[in-house]
Amino acid sequence: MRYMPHTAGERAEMLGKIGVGSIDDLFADIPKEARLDDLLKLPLHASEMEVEKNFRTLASKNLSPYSTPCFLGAGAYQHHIPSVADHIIQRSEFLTAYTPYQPEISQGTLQALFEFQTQVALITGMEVANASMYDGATSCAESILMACRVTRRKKAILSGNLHPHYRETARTALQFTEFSASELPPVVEGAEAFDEYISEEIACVVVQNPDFFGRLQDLTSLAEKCHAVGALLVVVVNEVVSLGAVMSPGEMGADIVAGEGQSIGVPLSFGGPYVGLLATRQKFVRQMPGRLCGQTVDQDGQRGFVLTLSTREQHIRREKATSNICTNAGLCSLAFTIHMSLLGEVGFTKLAKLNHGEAVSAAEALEEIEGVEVVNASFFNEFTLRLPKNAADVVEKLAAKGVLGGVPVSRLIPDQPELENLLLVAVTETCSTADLEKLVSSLKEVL
Amino acid sequence: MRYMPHTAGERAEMLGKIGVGSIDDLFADIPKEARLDDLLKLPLHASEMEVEKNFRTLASKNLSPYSTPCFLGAGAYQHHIPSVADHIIQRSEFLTAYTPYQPEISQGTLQALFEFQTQVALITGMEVANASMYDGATSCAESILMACRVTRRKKAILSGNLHPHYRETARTALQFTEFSASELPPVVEGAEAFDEYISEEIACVVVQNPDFFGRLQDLTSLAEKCHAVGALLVVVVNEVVSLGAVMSPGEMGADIVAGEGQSIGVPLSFGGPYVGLLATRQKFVRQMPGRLCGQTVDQDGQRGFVLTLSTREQHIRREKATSNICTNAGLCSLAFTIHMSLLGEVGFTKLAKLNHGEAVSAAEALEEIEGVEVVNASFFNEFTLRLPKNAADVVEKLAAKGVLGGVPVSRLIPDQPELENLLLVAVTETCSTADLEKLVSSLKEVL
Amino acid sequence: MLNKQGRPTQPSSPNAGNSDMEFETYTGNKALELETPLIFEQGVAGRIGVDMAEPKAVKSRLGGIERKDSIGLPDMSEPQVLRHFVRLSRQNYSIDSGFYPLGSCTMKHNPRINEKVARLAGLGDLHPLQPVSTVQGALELIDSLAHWLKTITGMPAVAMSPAAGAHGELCGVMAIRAAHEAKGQARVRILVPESAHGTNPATAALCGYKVEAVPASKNGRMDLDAFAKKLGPDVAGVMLTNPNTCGLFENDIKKIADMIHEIGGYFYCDGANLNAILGRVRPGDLGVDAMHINLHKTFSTPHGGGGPGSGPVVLSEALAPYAPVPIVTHGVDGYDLTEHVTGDTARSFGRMKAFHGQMGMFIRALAYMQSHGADGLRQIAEDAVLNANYIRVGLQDQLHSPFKGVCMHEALFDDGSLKGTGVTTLDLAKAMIDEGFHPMTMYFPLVVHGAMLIEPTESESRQTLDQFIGTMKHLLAKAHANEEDYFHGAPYFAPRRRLDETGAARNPVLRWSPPAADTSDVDVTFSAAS
Amino acid sequence: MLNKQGRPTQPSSPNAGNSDMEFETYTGNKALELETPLIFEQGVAGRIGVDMAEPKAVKSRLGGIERKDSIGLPDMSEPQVLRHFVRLSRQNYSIDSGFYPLGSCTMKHNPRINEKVARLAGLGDLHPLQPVSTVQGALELIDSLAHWLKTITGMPAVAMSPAAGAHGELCGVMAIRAAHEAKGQARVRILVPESAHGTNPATAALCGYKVEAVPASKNGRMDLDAFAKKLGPDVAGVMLTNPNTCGLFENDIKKIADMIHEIGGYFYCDGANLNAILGRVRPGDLGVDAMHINLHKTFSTPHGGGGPGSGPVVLSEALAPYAPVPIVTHGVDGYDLTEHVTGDTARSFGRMKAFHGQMGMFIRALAYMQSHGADGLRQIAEDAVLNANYIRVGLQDQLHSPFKGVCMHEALFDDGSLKGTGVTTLDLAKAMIDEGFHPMTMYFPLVVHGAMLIEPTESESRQTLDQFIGTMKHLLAKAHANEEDYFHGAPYFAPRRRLDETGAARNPVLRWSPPAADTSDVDVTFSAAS
Ligand SMILES: Cc1ncc(COP(=O)(O)O)c(C=O)c1O
Ligand SMILES: Cc1ncc(COP(=O)(O)O)c(C=O)c1O
Repeated sequence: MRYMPHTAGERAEMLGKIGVGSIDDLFADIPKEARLDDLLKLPLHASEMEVEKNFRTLASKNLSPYSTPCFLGAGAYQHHIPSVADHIIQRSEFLTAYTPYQPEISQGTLQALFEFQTQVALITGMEVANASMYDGATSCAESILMACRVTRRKKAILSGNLHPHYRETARTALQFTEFSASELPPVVEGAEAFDEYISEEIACVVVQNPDFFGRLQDLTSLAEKCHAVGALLVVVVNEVVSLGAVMSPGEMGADIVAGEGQSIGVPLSFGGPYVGLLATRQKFVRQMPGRLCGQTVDQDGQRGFVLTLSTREQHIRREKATSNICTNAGLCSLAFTIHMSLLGEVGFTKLAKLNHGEAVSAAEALEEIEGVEVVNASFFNEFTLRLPKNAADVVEKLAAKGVLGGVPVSRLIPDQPELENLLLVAVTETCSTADLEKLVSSLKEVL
Repeated sequence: MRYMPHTAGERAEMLGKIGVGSIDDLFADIPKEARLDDLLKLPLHASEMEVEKNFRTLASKNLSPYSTPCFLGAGAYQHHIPSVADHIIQRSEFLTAYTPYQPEISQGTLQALFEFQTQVALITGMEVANASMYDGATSCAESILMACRVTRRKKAILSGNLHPHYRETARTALQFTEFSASELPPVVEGAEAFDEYISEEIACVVVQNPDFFGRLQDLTSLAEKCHAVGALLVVVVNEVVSLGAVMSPGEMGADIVAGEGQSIGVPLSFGGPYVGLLATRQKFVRQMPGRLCGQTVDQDGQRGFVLTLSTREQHIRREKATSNICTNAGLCSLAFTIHMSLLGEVGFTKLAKLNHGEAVSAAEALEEIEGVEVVNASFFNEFTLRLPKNAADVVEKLAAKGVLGGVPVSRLIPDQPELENLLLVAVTETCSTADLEKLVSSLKEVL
Repeated sequence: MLNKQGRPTQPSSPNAGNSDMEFETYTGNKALELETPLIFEQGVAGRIGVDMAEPKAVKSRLGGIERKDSIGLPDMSEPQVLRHFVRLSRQNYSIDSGFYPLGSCTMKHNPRINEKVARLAGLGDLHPLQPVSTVQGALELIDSLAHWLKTITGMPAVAMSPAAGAHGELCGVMAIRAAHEAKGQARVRILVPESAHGTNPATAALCGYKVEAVPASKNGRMDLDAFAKKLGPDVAGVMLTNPNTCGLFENDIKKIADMIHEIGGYFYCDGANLNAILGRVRPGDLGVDAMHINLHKTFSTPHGGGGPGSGPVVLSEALAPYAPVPIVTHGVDGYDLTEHVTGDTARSFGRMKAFHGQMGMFIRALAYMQSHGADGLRQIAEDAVLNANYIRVGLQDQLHSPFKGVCMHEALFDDGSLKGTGVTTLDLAKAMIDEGFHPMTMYFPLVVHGAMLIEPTESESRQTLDQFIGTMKHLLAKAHANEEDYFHGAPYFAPRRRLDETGAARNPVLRWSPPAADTSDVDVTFSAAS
Repeated sequence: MLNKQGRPTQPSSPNAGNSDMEFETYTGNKALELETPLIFEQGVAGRIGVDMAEPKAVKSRLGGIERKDSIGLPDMSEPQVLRHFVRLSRQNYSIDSGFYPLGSCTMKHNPRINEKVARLAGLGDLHPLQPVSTVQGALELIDSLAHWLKTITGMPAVAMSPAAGAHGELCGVMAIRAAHEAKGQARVRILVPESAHGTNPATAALCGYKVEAVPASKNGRMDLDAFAKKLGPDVAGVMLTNPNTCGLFENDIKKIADMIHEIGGYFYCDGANLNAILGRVRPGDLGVDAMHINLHKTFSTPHGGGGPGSGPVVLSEALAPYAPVPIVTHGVDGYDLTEHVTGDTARSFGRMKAFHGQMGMFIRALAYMQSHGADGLRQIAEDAVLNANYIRVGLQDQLHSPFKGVCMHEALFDDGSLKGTGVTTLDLAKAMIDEGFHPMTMYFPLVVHGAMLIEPTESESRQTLDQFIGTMKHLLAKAHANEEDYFHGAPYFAPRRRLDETGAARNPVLRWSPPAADTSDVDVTFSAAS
């Protein structure tokens, strides 16, 4: 087997040095009755050539959004990833390094993390950010737990327009804790009625911007209402590119920002791995979950970086830790950092404008279609269409024509008749004019 | 433009430091009448996303041999390239380094070259090899010039079964020199009549093994005949994988081996870049063309490697150099070295057996077809079929069915009626049973 | 072998040692060891690293919250960014460049073919919410990975969505709690051995359980009597790592399973060390109810400097009904996805993250499994255990083992043999850095003093193990030759000497701030570089 | 800036300098600087790095020359091979890791998108002898690259097959000789300036011409009078580099073209320095008859540690008919290929290599051109020249320029300012290595003493140029402060100190041989490593 260096001869010699007669002697602690004598009922080892063929075959059974018009969003967005980002994350020293617990020989990973934390803090308008969480949904759940610890309160309010997967993930994470969340119903048009829920019991209000339906809102007054009762405002962002065009959560008064960073540098990859962003105020840092990279100096006085404040973490604090997270989204956060470094201020803001421009002109083209209506007044690069028909059926018909036309709301919020005709349509810089024309014409055909 | 760091402001400041008013002042030496004021009539700069799209479009206009049964050879062979080889040659430190003229910071490239030279010497059965030539054809031409220098003679004999491109390249390279070559006619069946040509005037005989038609021969007696008159035997190998199964040229008495290394680690890439191999006896080394890497020690006594014997080369010897070659096939030789390191003795010989096994069973299956005949008695992984019809027409018809069925001899040796029905068929480890069945059935249909 | 010439590996000079200044470089670089400032110190406003089309001029529909002030991101060109990260990468150690014997982390060879197939068009670029009719290959892939995992572990079910090992623990313990609650039982305690990884107690706490630590026995296993004493009707389950974090197989594991089942509890097995037993024993045959599998350890998806990982959880019949959504199913016309808690999944405890799991890691892990096959998987366990024991025996005269006898995939030593030398486990580790080795896991598990946990994995050649053993012997001899100063000063050759971690925690600087605001003592020597 | 703290960048130690042994490592490694033996010293018979199917058992048709004896290749596993080459790579400098101001070599940014598109299925995997009907996209690609090259140079034709610059020279000069012979003329001399690159005279010799060197004038151009004197009816042509190897534009180039044409000769222009004039002037407007273009310089296909390159040759109407085959043509149903010397190509001088040219480089170069566009190409020339002049002016007080005034893409200095310091151009270069810079081109061109030819290219930022200038000033000050010993000892921090090149040439060891046979003094310290 190409991956294992020992020859039969070497194995025999090594067993001799160890002083046992056979390899079985090293497995003697396994209860006899449980030992396996035969091989598992699985295929034998395969050559690289065969393995590659197997996966090409699997790939050929999927419709690649890269080679077909794609307007899917709802928490995962197709963006162009610069080749430099994918090249760098394949560098042996980044790809095959462990968590940087030995800072003397891990400055590459550590400095990149410090840059990542700074970029996340800057775009969210917050003071500090951690070194990543699994994804946006788990980051959102951890934010709620964090808010409860910070405020020493037990109740959270979840916006009805928070991404359904995020709501379910939060619900799941909270269910066995001393904390709970009340969830508002989805509101497709008009404002959500938070006021009646906001009280001294509340640890935090969790709201998404742009929300699940694509709508943008100014959260300033909501933040003030929260702060007035000593509660925190947790803002969720799952299309971070929007932050290049709209006011940052920090500017609007957010206390914690939970984000999904996939749009910057991370491939769609059927839903994972992605990169969870978590940013907050410096004063809450000791209640933060996840790893933190900090700046320091070495013995010679040279600047260097280390993982720090680990007394928050499970490997030191065990059951008293702020979270159980260990492995996080390291390499995805590196991809994010590289892509964001390439974009810079000029590129990031331009990319956001480009996305909004494409989305607006797409909305205008789609509104033209008989019986099709854009539900939300404001949006960034994704909006909700009300169709004259069941959106899920329409999407299937479009797929048959080789168009990935959008995400039916019912895929994420089932069994709600009033939402069945709603279609989420995302438009990024990857959508060409031809793609849009294909969507419009196909939609006309299937409606 | 993403590749150029200067901003307009920086450019202005730098011009100021230089002490000129405008960029044009730096181009003042260009004759006025020739200066371009307007931009060239070419498109403006394009984003990475656009560029990638352009090339995907071009690629979609080709039939990829990877995704279709392919039996093409004739000097370029489809083999599986281990992913490690392609990964390593993309490492910044190998991909973007220059020729290792500064050995203190080029040991990576240099040690790999030393390993390459050793691998080439070993598989060809020769004492030394150089650091690569452009490709097999130019290596062959350089070998003839080298043989003439070594023997101080002016005439070479080229086998009629030497790859036509190699013959034409040699003819072209020699035409303006004091040297010349007499070319024998192709011999599809039976032996070539070298004897009458071998004399005291001859610098070398150039013969290919396996030859253009795929045939294998024992060259021992030919070597003896050459040596008897003080001439050298130059052996050309353009399917190096064969060396894992058959006697090496060195064993048979070759004085110079000119090879094409593409089969090991180098993609087909529509014909280039490939890697020319050139190996010979230690005593001829000072007449060798191309770079040589040698072992030495550094100031602290540590083993290290350097480019050596450069007094043979153009940058020192100028018009008296053994060749004008400068840039060679560096990265391709690295890919070769990596792939060969992965194969090792066990893998290289097994790969050769695997290829021969596939080829033999393919030959047996094809011989079964009514009117189809395998011309040559012996072969490695490529043989010549005599078809009842014009081979070029048959190949076109097969292509229409999505099968790359072989190379018609007439593609390389045109205007020879007696060769028009001959088809070269190569079978490597990449050909599956299904591929072969498809070829057989398609061939039956078109014949 | 010892460097025979006795050559100094420090740069020698015409008049060596008579002045430090001799060797100062102006840039702070040292030939191929190249410094690079923070990107924020390199930007020049107006540079661009990504070209793109001009935005369409449209009437803004941003709802009146257009961003007004600037963000503060640095502008760089593509070559600058590329060079910056290439230089950073060169300051890292990695499994590709050397031996990485981190106990409990299973740092093994990461095949490149896995990276290649993960990037195939039609796999790496799929959107998670495409109609299932357009992702049949992706669902087949997940289903076949699930089949491999169930076959290897001998368990009937697997939850694919957890994002890492700790997330898998959460999944498993939630399933346990859900099962108890379904029976109307409110159990409050979970038993966890002292030797357990920190994620175990942290996970139990997140599920609202009280964690009770069970001490280790003299032979490095969980103390059975202590365990028995703690058992009771309010115990929800036990979280046991096997092979355990001392590198030993819990030989009473079946008894432990029976005991926990007897009181109506469940057996959670931490599968981080599955590598040691692949194809030799199936957790399903040992009474396990739930176990996470770190695909980034046992099945070699690259650790990436901290992640991402993937932590599928295999489940017993008893716990399977409580598995989280989504679940891949076999529909009438091909594969299907159940994404909501309804019908068949009514008892599911919920959802652990957005979408379907770490697909990118699934692809790599499946490619890794196919490459090994049933024969290769068993060979992995055998060679991993062989290598660990080779090191154990190779160092047994120099290093003190807290527990005698054969080990599994990792060899555990304590700092007993360093007593009186003034050299600590940490000092020894830092000296190993200069020798070109990544240190072993240190001070874990907590049950032994100054722990050194060495996991060579099956990827390493005998030559590497011999060089490692030789180096350790050399360093230990040095430690016993009163060269403690040398150890306290190590490492000498790394990009940085030892870093001030206390200072970092006391005055946390967690982000770059514009110089004005930046009060910390920063070395800006290189801010003009590259 | 100077390293303010005045910190030693050498490893300091508790008792620094009092003993070399202090710093010796057992392995010879230095943290991230990792040694690796030759593969031949690492193999263990029976290991395998590539799995493959079992060969079919067939009756051999090898014609009785089956290989009998073994080859002697070492057997290694995949992880060993990967680690070996990763370690080797880390001993290299590269443009990705730092500034590479090699005059005449144009070491510029190599975009990764070019690597990506070169590997697309349907491009990188095409066989050169597929029916043309199945490679229309490939032929279109070659045709469109040809269009860009002709437009940029203002020349009517281009031969695509040459494999590198020198090969392109051969192509151009052969076309010249073929043209003369077609006119029945047997001209015997070719004029080449003394400053020319070695490939120029070597090429002329390969075409059977006598090479006559033309001296340089005081202002670094070809001496016109000397040139005029050498002209005559037996002169086939002149090979002139423009901008020339002194980094200067041959301002009399049109006159030179006229003069050579007057006597019936042809003007070969060495296009290695095309980067400096992209979009500012077209060689076709200067009277050039043939010019090679190093795609691996001007159009950034990676140099790969020595190659591969690609050297298409643009040709004037006069020489176009003699271009080598193959030639891409526009057929009735799409693109076609003329692969033989017949019909329209009857006057072709032949074939230069197998197949159609360096397709892999064509793809990268075209992607590079499309990325820049007409605007970017012109910007390349402007920034390259701007950067070179910035360095010229930045160092003019410290380094002596043999020729005054503005330069093009590279700044040339001689060693005049080192006189009396005991420090040579080479010493200075080796000290630059420790500072993290690749040395400039040295001792070329031959027309100036101790030449230093500095080509920054357009890829480098002003910060990098400033750091380079600052470093050079620092080193020159050091040289003038009698620290010549420091320079003679440099480099100190590189993987190797200065190597014994004389010894290497005197007793050439060009390959590894089994230890028995190996007589050379080899350090086998590390043969147990990795
Ligand atoms: C024994 C053990 N359990 C659990 C974990 C946590 O796994 P992960 O880091 O994938 O969350 C680890 C990882 O270090 C471990 O070693
Ligand atoms: C001026 C000049 N001419 C010709 C060449 C030869 O080009 P190549 O190395 O591509 O053969 C070079 C390359 O160094 C050069 O600098």
